[in-house]
Amino acid sequence: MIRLASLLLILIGLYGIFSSRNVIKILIGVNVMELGVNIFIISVGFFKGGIAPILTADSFSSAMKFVDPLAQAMVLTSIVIGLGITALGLVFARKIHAQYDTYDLGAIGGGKDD
Amino acid sequence: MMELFNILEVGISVLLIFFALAAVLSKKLLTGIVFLSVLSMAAVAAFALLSAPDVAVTEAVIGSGLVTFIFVASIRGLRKAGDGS
Amino acid sequence: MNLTIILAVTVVLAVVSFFITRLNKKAGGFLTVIASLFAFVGLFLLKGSIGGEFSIFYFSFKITMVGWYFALIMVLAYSMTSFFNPFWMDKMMYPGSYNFMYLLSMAGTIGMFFAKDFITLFIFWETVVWSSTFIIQLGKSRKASYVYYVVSAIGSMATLFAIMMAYSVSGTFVISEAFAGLSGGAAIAVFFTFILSGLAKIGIFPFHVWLPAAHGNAPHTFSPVLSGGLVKMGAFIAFLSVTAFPAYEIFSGMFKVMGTPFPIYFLMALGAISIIVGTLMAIKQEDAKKLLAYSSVANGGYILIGILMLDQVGFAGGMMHLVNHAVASAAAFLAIAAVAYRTGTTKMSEMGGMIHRMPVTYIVYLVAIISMAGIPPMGGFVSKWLIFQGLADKGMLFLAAAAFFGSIGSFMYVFRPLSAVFLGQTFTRDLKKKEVGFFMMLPMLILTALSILAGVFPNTILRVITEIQASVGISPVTLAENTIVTVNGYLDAFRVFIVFGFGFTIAFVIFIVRRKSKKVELMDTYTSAEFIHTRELLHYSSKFYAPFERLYDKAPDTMKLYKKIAVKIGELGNLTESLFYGHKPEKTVFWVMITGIFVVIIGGVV
Amino acid sequence: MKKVFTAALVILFGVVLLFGLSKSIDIAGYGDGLIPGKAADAYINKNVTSGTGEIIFGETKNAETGSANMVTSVIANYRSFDTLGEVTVLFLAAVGVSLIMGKNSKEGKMKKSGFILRTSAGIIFPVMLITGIYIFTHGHLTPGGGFPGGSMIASSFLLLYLADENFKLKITGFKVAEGLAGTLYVMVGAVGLIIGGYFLINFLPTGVVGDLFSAGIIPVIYVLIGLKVGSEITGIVRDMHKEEVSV
Amino acid sequence: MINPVFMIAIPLILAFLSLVAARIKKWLLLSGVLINIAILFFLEKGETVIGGFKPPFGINLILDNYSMVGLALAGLLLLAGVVLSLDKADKYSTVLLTALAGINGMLLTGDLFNLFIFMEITIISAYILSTAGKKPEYSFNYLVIGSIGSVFYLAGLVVFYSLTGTLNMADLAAQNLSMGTPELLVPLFLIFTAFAIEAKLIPFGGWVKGVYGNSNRLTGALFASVYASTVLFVFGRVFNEVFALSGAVQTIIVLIGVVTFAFGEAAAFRQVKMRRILLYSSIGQSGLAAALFALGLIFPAVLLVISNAVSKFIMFSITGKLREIYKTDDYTDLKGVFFSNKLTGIAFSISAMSLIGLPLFFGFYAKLNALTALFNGGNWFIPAVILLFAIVEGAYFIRLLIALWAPGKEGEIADKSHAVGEIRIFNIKKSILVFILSLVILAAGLIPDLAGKLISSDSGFMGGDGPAFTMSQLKGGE
Repeated sequence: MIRLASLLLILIGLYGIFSSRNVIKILIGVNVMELGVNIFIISVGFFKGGIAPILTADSFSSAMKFVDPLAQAMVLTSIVIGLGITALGLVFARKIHAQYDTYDLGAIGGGKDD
Repeated sequence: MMELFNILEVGISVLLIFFALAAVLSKKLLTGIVFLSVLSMAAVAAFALLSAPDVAVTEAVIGSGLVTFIFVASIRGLRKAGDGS
Repeated sequence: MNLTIILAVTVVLAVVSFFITRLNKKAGGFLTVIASLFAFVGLFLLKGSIGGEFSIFYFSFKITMVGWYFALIMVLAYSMTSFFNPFWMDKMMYPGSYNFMYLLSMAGTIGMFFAKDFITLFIFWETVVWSSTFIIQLGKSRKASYVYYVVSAIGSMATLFAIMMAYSVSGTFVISEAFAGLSGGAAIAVFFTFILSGLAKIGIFPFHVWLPAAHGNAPHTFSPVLSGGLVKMGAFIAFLSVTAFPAYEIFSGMFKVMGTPFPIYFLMALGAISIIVGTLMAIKQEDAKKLLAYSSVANGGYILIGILMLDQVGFAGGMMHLVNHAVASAAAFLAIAAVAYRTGTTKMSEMGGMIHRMPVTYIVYLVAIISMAGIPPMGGFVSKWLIFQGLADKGMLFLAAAAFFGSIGSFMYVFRPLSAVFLGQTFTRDLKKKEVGFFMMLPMLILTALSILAGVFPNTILRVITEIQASVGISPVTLAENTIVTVNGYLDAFRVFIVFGFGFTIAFVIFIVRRKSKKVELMDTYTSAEFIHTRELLHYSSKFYAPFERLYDKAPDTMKLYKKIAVKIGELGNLTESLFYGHKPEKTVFWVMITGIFVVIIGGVV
Repeated sequence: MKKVFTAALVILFGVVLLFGLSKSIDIAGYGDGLIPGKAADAYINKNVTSGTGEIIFGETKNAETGSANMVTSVIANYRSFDTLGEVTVLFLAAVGVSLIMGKNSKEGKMKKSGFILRTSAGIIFPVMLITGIYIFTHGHLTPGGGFPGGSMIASSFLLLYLADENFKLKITGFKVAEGLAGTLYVMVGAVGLIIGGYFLINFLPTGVVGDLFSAGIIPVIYVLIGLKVGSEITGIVRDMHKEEVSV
Repeated sequence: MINPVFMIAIPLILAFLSLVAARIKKWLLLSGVLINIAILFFLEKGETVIGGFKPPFGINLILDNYSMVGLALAGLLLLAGVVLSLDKADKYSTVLLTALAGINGMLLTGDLFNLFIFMEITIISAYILSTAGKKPEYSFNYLVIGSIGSVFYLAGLVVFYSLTGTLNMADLAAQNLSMGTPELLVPLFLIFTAFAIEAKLIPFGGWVKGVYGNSNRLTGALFASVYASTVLFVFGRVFNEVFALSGAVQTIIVLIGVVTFAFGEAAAFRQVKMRRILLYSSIGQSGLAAALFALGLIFPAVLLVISNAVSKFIMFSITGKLREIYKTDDYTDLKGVFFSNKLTGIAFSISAMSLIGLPLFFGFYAKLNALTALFNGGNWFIPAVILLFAIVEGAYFIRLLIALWAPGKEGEIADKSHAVGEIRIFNIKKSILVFILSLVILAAGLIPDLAGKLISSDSGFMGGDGPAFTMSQLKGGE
C-alpha cells in the first residue's frame, strides 16, 4: 500500500513540476518526487514481518528476519543528495528572483541569449 | 500486530498522498513549504513503519528540518514582493 | 613514370607552394605551373604502365586506359590554367591557400581516376570537392561556393550510400567487383544513387544549378578548371555506372525504350533536358562566364548521353566530346579571364570591340566557341557528329531532337559574347588596354591548337577511345585512314577542314578587300532631352535575344526547388527548437510523459 | 482547461506507467524476503569475504565488520565508497551555493533577538552539539550516524547564529574543517590501501559486535562524515541566509 | 602500477584541499588534471575491489580498454580546457576537480548505484558550471530536468535490484534478464530516461539549448566534449554490457537516436549564432552515437564520440573566445574573422570538416565505420538518414566556414577590407595549442588504422568487435 502511495508521490511531484511555473513550487515538486522514490526504495527492501536491521539485545542474531539494509543505505545517500540538489535549486531560484524580480518562469518569457 | 500494521499502512499512505497533493497544489508558497515539511514527517512515519529507523532519523533531521529551513530562508523577505501565489 | 611520384610530388609541392606564396606571391603561382606541368608530363609518360596495380599508403590504385584518358584531360585543364595563376595572386585574399588547394585538388583528381577501389575513389573525390569549395569562395560570390558544396554533397552522399550498399552485398570495395551480385530493387537503388554524384558534377538537370553560380563566380583562374576539368569527374562516374556497374546487363530484363533499359534511358532523357535547359538559359545570360557555364550544362548533356549509350559510335562521341569540351571551354574561360584581367569585368554590356585591343584572345575565343557549337572544322563537330550518329542509329528521336536543338541554340549563345565583347566599338576606357603577355597567351594558344587538331585529325584521339572501348568489351568505332566510318556514313575530318579552310580564306579576302565601315562610339546615343540613367541598357548586346527569351520567361527556376527544400528543413529545425527547447521544465516533463506513454504502448505492455 | 489537460496527461502517464511497472514488480504489496546469497543477505550475515556463521549480538568477535547497525556497516564499510561520493555531492553543492551566492549578497540582517531566545539557545546549543556527536559516534550501534549527527551539529550552530547577532560564523574555520575532514576520509581509504591492499578497507580490528569500540574504522569514518556534513550544511545554510543585494 | 582508485581519490583530495588553500586552488586544479593524465599511463588494468569486499557485494572499479579510452579522452580534453581557459577555470577550481573525480568515477565504476552517485557529482558540477552563463533560469531548468532523471534512474534501478538483489553491473548482466520483454520495459525506460536527459536526446534534453547556448569558452568546451563524451561512454556500457538491448526497446531507443540526429541537424541548419549551431550539431551527433550504441555497434560509436568531442572542444573554445572579443557569436557579424587568425581558423576548419565527415579527417573514418557496421547488420535505413542529414550538416558548417574565412559583398571578390577586426583570437601559445589539437584530428584521419588500433587496442570493446572498416582492407581486397 505504501509502495503504491510512493509511486503516486512520484507522479504528484511530476504533476507539480509540470503544472507550475513558479520555481519554488517546482522545487517542491522535485522534493515530493524524491521523497516518493525514497519511500519506494524502502518499500522494495521491506517485507512483512521484517525487523529493523540493527542487532540489539532483542534482535540479537543475524539469522533473524531483517529487512534490506542496502536499500536503506541507498535511501540515506539519496536523501543527502536530495538536500544538495534542493539547496542548489533554491540558490538558482534566488538568482532568478534577483535577476528578474519574479519567481514565475512564465513571466521571464524565453530569456534571450546574450 | 499484523492488523495494526495494515491500519497504519493505509493511514500513512492516505496522509502521504494528501500532504503531497496539498504541497503541490497549495496556492501560497509558504503553505506549500509547510505541507512539504509535514509530508516529510509523514514519510518519517512511513520509514519507521517499514523498519527503517536510520532513514527515519535522517529524514526527520534533513528532510523535514533542514530542507524546510532552507526553503523558508530562501523565500524569507521576498514574500513582500507579492510572489506568494 | 610512376604514379606514386606524381602524386607525392604534387602534394608536396602543394604544401611547399603554400609557404612559398607567403614569401613571394608570384613565385608561389609559378610553382603551380611547374607542378601541374610536371604532373601532365608524368601522366603522359604513364601510358606505358597501363594495367599496373599498386598501392600507396592504404590507397589502392590501378592504372587503366580510361583513367589515364580522364586524368590527362583533367591535368591538361589544370596545367593550362595554371599559367594564369601568377598574375592573379595579388587579387586573391588567400593566395597561399589558393595555390595549396589548387594543387591538392589536382592531386585529388589524379588519384580519383586511378582508384582501384571505391573508398580510395571517394576519398580523393571528396578532397577535390572541399578543396575546390574553398577556392570558389575566394571569387565573387560566397553563396556560389555554398551552392557548389551542397549540390556536390548531395551527389557524393548518395554515391557513398550506393558504395556501401553494394559492399554489403558483394563484400568488396574493389571497383571491378563491388557491384557483383546486385539485382532487383537493390540494383536500381544502387544505380541511381551511385550515378547521382556524377549527375551533380556534370551538372545534369536538376543539379545544374551550381554551374552558373560556381563557374560564373569562381576566381577567373579557377573557372576554366571547373568547366574544363572538374565537370569531367562526373563523366567518369557515369562511365563507371555503365561499365563497372553493368547497367545494361543488370537491367536487361527491364522495360526498354528504343532498345535501352528504362533506367538508362531515363538518365539519357535527363541529359537531353540538360541540353535544352542549358541552351535556353545560356541565351539569356548577361555575364560571359555565366553564359559559358550554361553552355557547359548543355555540353554535359551531350557527354552523358554519349557515355550512357555504351555502343560503338555514340560512346566514342561522348568520350571524344570530353576532350573537345574540356579544351574548348577551358580556352573560352581563359579568354574571358584574359579580357577580365585587362578590363576587370565579365559583364558583356560593359565591354566591346576588344578585338582591336586583344586580337589573339579573340582568335582563341572564336575557335573555342566554334568547337563548342559543333561547327566544323573544330573538334566539337566530330564528337557531336558521332553522338548524332549513335542516336540516329538507335532511333532515339527525342534525344536526337534535343541534341539538334542544342547545336542550333549554341550558335545563338556563343555568338553573343563574341559580338558583345570582341566586336563593335571599343569603350574609351579600354582604348589603352593591351593584349595579355606571352606567358598568359601561351596556354590559350596551345588549347586553340589542340581544338583545331582535334577537328582535323580526330582519329588520334579516337584511337585511344577504341582502346577504352575494347577494354570495356564493346566493339570499337571503325577508323580508317583519317576517316571515321559508321553505319550511316563516314566522316573525313581532314577533307572537311580543307573545305572550310577554303571558305574561310575567301571570306577573309573579302573582309580585307571591301571598304571599311564607319565607326560610331558604342554608347554615343542621341536622346531627345531624356537623361539616360542606365547606359548599359543601350549597349547593343543587352537584351540581345529579347524576343526569343520572352518565349520562356516564365520557366520555373530550379534554384527555387532547392530553396524550398532548405526552407522545409529550416521549418523542421524551427519546429524542433520550439517544441523541445526552452527554459521551462514543463516542456521536457511533457515530452518525457508523452514518450513514456508511447514507449509503453509500442513496447507491447498495454 | 489547461489544468484539466495537464492533470489528464499526468494521470494517463501514471496509469500507463503503473500498469507497465506492475508487470515487473508488485506495485501495491511487498516482497517476500531477501534474495538469499545476494548482497543484502551477505551484509546481514557479514559473510562477504568469509563466512563466520551466525552473528550474535554481544558475542561474535572479529566479524568482517563489527557494526551492530547493518545500515551503518553498509554505509561506512561495505559501500563506503558510495558514501565518499555522497559526501562529495554535498560538498559540491556547498561549494556551488557559496560560489553562486558569493557575489552581490551580504549577510542577512537580524533583528535583535530577545533575551529568552538567546538564553535558551545558550542552553540548547551544547545539548544539541553533544547529541549530534553522540549520534555519529554511536552510528554503528544505534539508528542515526554521520548524516543526522552532522546535521544536528550544524543545527546547533545555526541556532546560535540565529540567536546571537554577535556570533559570526568563522567561514574559514568551517572550510578548513570541511576540507580536512574530506581529505582525511580519502586518506583513511588510502591508508587502507597501503595496509590492507584495498582502498577504504577496514584496517582496524573489530571487536565484539555491540561494543562501542567494535566497528574498526566505522566510527572514524562517521566522525569525519559528521564533521564534514555538519560544516557543509552550516555553510549552505549560512550562504542561503545571505540577502540578495538587488543588482 | 597504480590502483585506478587514485583516479578518483587524488582529484577529490585536491578538491577538498582547494577549499582550505583557496589561494593556490588554480595550481591545485592544474596539478590535478596533469596528475590525472600522468597516472593514466601507469594504471593497472582489470578489476579493482574497493574496501576488500569482493563483488558483487562490494563496489568494484573496472578498467578495461573501453573505460581507458573514455578516461583518456575526458582527461586530455579537460586538461586542454583548463590550460586554454585557466583564467575562467580559476573560479571553478574546486568544482572542476570534483567533476574530474566524478567523471573518472562514472567511467570506472562497476556498480550501478555507485554510478548514480558519480553521475550526480558530475551533473551537479555541470549545474554549477552552467551558472557561468548568467542565465539562472536555464541552470534551474537543467537542475529540475536532471533531478527528474535522477529520480527515474533510482526508481528503475530499484526495480532491477528487487528482481535480482544485486547492484553490480557484471552480476546483473549475468542474470540474463531478457531486456526485450514487456516485463522489463518500464524500469528500462526509466533508466534510459535518465541517460537520455544527460545525453541530450530529443525529446529529453530540453535543457541543452539554454545551457550550451549561454556557455562561455570554458564551460561550452567542457560541456560539449568532456561531459558529453563521458555520458555517452557510460550510456554505451550500460546499454550493452548491463542491459543488453533487444526487441522493441532496442528499436525504440535506436529510433529516438536517429530522430535526435535528424532533428538536431535540421535545427542547426537554420541558426546564425555559432554556439547554437554547435549545440544542435552536438545534439545530432549525440543522437547518432546513442543509436549506434543501442545497436551494439560500439566501436563506430566510440569513434564518433571521440571525433565529435575533440572537434566540439576546439570549436566551442574558439566560439567562446570570439564572443568575448566581439560580444556576439552571430557569424554574419564575424565575417572574415579568421583572416588575421589563420592558425586558429585552420584549427576550426579542420574540426568542422571532421565533423561533416570529409575525407582526410578523423570524422570520415568514424562515419565510414558506422556506415559499414550498419550495412553489415543489414540496416540501410539508418545509413540513408545519416547520409541525408550529413548533407544538411555539411551545408551549415561549410556556410559557417565560408563566412568566417571569406568576407566580401556578393558580386565582388573576397577581400580583406570587409573582414571584421584584426584582433587576435588567441595568443600565440594558445593558438598553437588549439592548432595541435586539430592536427590530432588530421593525423588520426590520415592514419586511421593506427588510430583505430590505438583506440580499440586489439582486444576491442567489452568483448565486442573492433573496427568494422579498416583502410588496410582496401589493399588486400578484403
